[in-house]
Amino acid sequence: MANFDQVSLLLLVLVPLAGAALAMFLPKDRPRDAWQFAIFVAAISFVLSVVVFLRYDYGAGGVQMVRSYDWIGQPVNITLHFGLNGIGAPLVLLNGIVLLGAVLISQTITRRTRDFFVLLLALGAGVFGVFVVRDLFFLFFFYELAVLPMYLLIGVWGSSTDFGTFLRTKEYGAMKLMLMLVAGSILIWVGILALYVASSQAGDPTFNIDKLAALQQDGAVSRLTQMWVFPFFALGFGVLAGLWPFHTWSPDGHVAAPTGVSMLHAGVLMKLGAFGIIQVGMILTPQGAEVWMPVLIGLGTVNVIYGAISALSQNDLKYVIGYSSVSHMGYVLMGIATLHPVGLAGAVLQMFSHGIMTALMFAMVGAIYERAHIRDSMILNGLIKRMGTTTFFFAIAGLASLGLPGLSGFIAEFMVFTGAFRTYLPLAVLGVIGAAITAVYILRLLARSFFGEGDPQWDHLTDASPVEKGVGAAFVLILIAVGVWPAPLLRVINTGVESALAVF
Amino acid sequence: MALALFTIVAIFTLGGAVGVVATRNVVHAALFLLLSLLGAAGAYLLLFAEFLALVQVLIYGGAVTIVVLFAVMLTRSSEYPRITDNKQWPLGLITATVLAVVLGAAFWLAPDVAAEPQAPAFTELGAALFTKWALPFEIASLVLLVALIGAIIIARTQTVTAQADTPAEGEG
Amino acid sequence: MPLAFLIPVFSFAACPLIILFQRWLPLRGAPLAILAIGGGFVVWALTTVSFLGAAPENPACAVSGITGALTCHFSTSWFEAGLPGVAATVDQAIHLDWGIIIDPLTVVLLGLITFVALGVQLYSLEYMKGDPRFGWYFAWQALFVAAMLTLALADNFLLLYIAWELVGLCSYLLIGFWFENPGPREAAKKAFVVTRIGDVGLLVGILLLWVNVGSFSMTDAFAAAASGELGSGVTTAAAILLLLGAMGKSAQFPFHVWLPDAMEGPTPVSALIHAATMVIAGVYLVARAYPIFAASPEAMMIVAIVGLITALGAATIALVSTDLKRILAYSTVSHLGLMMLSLGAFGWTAAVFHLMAHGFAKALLFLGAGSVMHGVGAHGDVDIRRVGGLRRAMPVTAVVFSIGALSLGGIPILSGFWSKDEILIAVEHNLPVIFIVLTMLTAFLSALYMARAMFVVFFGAEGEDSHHAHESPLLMTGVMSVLAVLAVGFGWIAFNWPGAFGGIGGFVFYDHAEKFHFNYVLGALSIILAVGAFVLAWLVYVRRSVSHEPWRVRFAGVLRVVERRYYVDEAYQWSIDRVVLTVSAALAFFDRAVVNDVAVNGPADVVRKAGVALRLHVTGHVYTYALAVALGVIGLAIFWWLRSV
Amino acid sequence: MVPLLYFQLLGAALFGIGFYGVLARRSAVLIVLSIELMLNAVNINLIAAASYLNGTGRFAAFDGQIIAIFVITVAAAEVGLAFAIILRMYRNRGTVNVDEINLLKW
Repeated sequence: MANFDQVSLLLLVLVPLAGAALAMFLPKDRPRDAWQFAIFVAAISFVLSVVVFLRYDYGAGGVQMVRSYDWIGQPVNITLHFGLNGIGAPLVLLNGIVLLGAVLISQTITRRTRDFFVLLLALGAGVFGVFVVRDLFFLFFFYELAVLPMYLLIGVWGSSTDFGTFLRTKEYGAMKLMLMLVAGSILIWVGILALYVASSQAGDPTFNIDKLAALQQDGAVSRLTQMWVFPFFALGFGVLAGLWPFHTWSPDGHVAAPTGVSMLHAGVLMKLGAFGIIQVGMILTPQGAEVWMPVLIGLGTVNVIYGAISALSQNDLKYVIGYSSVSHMGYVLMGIATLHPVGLAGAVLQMFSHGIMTALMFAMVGAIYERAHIRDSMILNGLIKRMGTTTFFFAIAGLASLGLPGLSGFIAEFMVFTGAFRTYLPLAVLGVIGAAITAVYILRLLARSFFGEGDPQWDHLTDASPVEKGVGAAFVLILIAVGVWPAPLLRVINTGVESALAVF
Repeated sequence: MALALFTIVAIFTLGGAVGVVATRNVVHAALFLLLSLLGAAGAYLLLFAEFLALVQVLIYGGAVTIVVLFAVMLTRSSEYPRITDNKQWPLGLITATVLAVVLGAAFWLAPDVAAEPQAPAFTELGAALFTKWALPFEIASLVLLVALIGAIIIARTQTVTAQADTPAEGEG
Repeated sequence: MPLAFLIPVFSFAACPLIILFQRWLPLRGAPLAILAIGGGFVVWALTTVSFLGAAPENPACAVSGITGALTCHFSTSWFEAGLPGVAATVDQAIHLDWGIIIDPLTVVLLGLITFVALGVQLYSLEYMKGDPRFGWYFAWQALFVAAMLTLALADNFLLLYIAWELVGLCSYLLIGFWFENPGPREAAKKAFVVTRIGDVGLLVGILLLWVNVGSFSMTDAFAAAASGELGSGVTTAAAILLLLGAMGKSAQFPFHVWLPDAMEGPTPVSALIHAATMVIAGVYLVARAYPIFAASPEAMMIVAIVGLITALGAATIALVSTDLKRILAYSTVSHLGLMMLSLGAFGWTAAVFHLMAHGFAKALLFLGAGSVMHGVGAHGDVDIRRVGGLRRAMPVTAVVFSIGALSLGGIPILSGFWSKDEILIAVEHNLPVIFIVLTMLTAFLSALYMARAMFVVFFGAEGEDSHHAHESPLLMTGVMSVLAVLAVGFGWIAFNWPGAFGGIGGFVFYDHAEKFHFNYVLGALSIILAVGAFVLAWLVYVRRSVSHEPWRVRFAGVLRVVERRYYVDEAYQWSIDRVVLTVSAALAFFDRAVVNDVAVNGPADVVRKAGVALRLHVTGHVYTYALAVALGVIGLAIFWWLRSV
Repeated sequence: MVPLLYFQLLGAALFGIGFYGVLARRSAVLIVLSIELMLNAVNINLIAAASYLNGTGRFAAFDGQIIAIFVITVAAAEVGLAFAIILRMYRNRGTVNVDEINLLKW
């Protein structure tokens, strides 16, 4: 098994990428085949991600399964350096699950199915890459690989909705999402180059995270550089993580995106940003992080309250979930910004649990939209009569998001509050109030659209298809399992937190 | 004595040039061009470049002026007599004078050359043309050939392939 | 003893089984739920026996220095978070575990919950027959019972909070059981949101305790509070925050709005949840965390004040409301206020005793109301004016309902009288005189509205709906009569019977055993008030010799205010519609208009406009391009000239 | 004795006038003529420089003259092509006037 460890991370990235490439050669006119092939590839990458997660030895901790392939020689020395740490492992598992779920749910894509799955698998490969690579250059490479297909996925297969007072076409959604994420990535690139220059001044120019961390440890990177480099990373990755002033792309992107894509987008892509802040911002520029963390936790709390309150008055189902994702990412940012072991562990667990619950919510809303062709919660009414299972799964996801104990949402949020309580007490209280507001808008949504008395015009709706029911049931089981017994996940996260905070 | 000759030549050249640029009538412009070119030939003579003067007179004076007159005749359109300058002429005047001043300043500030104009032996010129400058000479002939064919194709009257040339209505 | 954790586990297992295998289980899973709670009751009985018997030798048990009661403690590790392999300290990591605590309070409470839950579920077999979602009803009942039992057994604050929220969820699901019509839907949402606001206080309190004590376990928190290591400021703050949570769940004054609306749910649900078990969670929390409250006198005073206001206010509203279930709901709120008041007055045993007595009696009254509804066939709410003189049509229900009413009214020899009397003693002993006067007034009012309800419904003139009333089936009346027996006999356990058992005070007490002593003055006074109230009600409502018209006219203004429930509901609705919704609408607009259109689209528009402006230089005329070339040449010439000079 | 500078200034002036012609004239024909003037200006400078600097070895007189010859060749080719284009332009657009030919307008 030892040599499997060597190559497992490479395989993890290669399988979806190769799948995407091979999918191009499928016949164009048979969507079923494309879908089945995509399921096959996604299933393999899911199995791989589970094996990688299990193979990660939480006892030893630190970076494991290290393997590096030289790419460019001496002056620049960029190496494709793979390595998995405690924080990356659960997120790899999350991506495996959500990718398989998204591919399964995309059964209803009929137009140009083959190209859809090529892009989706490429996106999945990019996300896998970011979580397992230990080289800043390739981190940026996979980051772009994960972000760019979103434009086409939303632009071509998305859906435009006219909200009367304003219009949100899919092109607008795709364009805005792309421009803001690329703008964010420019900031990251500036940061990476600053570190590269700092490392070259210190003797050996490198993009490798471990070497840079070592350099930082023995004082090679001056405190001043770290002070101005960290905001670049924080803002650059923060845009993707839905940080407050730069969050508007997320709800608009969700509204326009097709179901499978918004599952991946909210489920995994936003976690890329938060992971980046930890992996790059905190580990490579700790002194900068210490200075800027109060700002980040302030913005995180604004995220929570702002997202929750504006979700309260949204009518479109996807907008509500979009703003609720912004609010939940606020918890993640708060957790990270506390720099407290329990807070950070809570943030990582929240990333995992929020990924699952949002993916489930989008899957169910997708099922509803597929049948009712409308998402306006004022018009939808009494869905439980015709779509019992869908409502049941959506309700479970909703309850998880409002932090009901027994489901994973509560454990994560609770740990974030514990950490935040230790460091910034008033903001933690605001966070708890944010959780209460979440309960309000989730229950309003359930009461208005799902448990209503049933409008005759919705009698034609059929319940979720077996595939959707299967995915829904799997996600619900995961939510309950993590909620009741989080130990297996937390053991791994704790080691990741230990190595991340060892620097402070 | 040489200075007097130079001023005559200068007057002829610049006067012709101003004529080309200022006349209202195209044919007058062509004739003024001829005058200016002959002035230039005079200048070559002053510089003892007799062969060049001859070439100048022969080619420019003869061939180029004839072609110009042909062109004027072929594109004779109603508004010739009323040729005016386009609305951008004041700006053009300023730019041209600034350009001339800059060039003049460049020459002015360049280190002065005290030497006398000498004329190289004609035989050296012929030899150099076919040894040192052989390759450019061949290329020059090629340029002429290409220009010749090009001019013919472009200016051909639409007899044979009338349909192909005119842009189809669809493309607009 | 260590098997006590099985009590909630049976029901926790029953709930998913019923949900998944509804169609194939007999009676759609109802017997499974009843079996689970029955098993729970049996295990409770065994635990009580072993607790009373061989407890002291058991290694896990010890007499706690603070509460003075024998407490047994069993726990298994759940999960750790933060730095691995490190002891749980505030800066390193938290270790959470599932633990149960068994002491007299738990034993008594478990008894009440399991017994009443068993009775209600048997009753619901009959009451809910023919409901399309019969299986789901019993699934949620099982989940509720499991959560409530875990709440009673929890030994650390986190597990308590988890059970607390699950109980809130179940009340949401059961109140909104008939979610087709809007009434229950809105009531369920209101219940969940209001209790959730209370839970915010509870969570913040728990975290505050964790920050100062370093762990979530109750024993550490009590030790820190009692030893004064926690500091008075933090103790008071934690106590008030815990109280906030308790007020949300036990429907105390500002958060009581959801309980009357919760009557929209099926009546057995109201009987179980909104009378006997869930609403007492708040009182239980204050009782369980008593060392923290006892350590800060300000918190105790606040508890007393909140209790008194709730008791008095609810009693007045109950007097004027016309719907039978609303009257019982407000009476519950009022009695919860009394329990809080007694806790605030250091009457710990009295509060627990009243909690038990009230639990049985109120469950009985609600089941009675249910059987009236079942008999009269009014599935919605029962207007007492339209339903009169049912004693002939429904004799058993009439007798049983009256026993419940008499007991809660405080008629001597019934259990209500003894527990209320204990509260009066505690209030008179530890609180300023104004409290005892107002408590006496509340006692009088509660006797009055209980009598009113009883006489109007069963003994007054025939109402329109009472013609075709018929007696409820045996199962329902059977359960009610068992509860009636308890309502009568339960009070007598207060006495110091011969033998080891020294009355309720000897078993359930806080830091010193209180022998039962009867204060003759207060006792006599409360008897006069209770009997007087019943006679007055009999005169007004049955004999109609005394009319309350003149009073109604003179105090018309006051009456309208009380009838409108002191406009608390309207205040909430107004604040929701005006403040919360407008703020969120404004924020959503701000998000779309400012953050989105100005901050994000703004730069995009600037770039587009710049593009349009730059486009104009392409005029199509050759000479403009020539000019551009010339300017370029001149510029370069000057630039090189400057560089060379 | 005419110093080299005079010839250079003559060339510069002629170049300026030719350039003005290109910028200011409306008819394409006249623009081509002005270009001829500019080319002649270049020739004058070339030959003047060549003959004055003959002895210094850097720039033999005949070199200058040969380049002048090449300039004249190119000028001749250029005139031919220019007028072919103008002819085509006249046929298509019916005018030789540069103002009216602005299909590439924004």
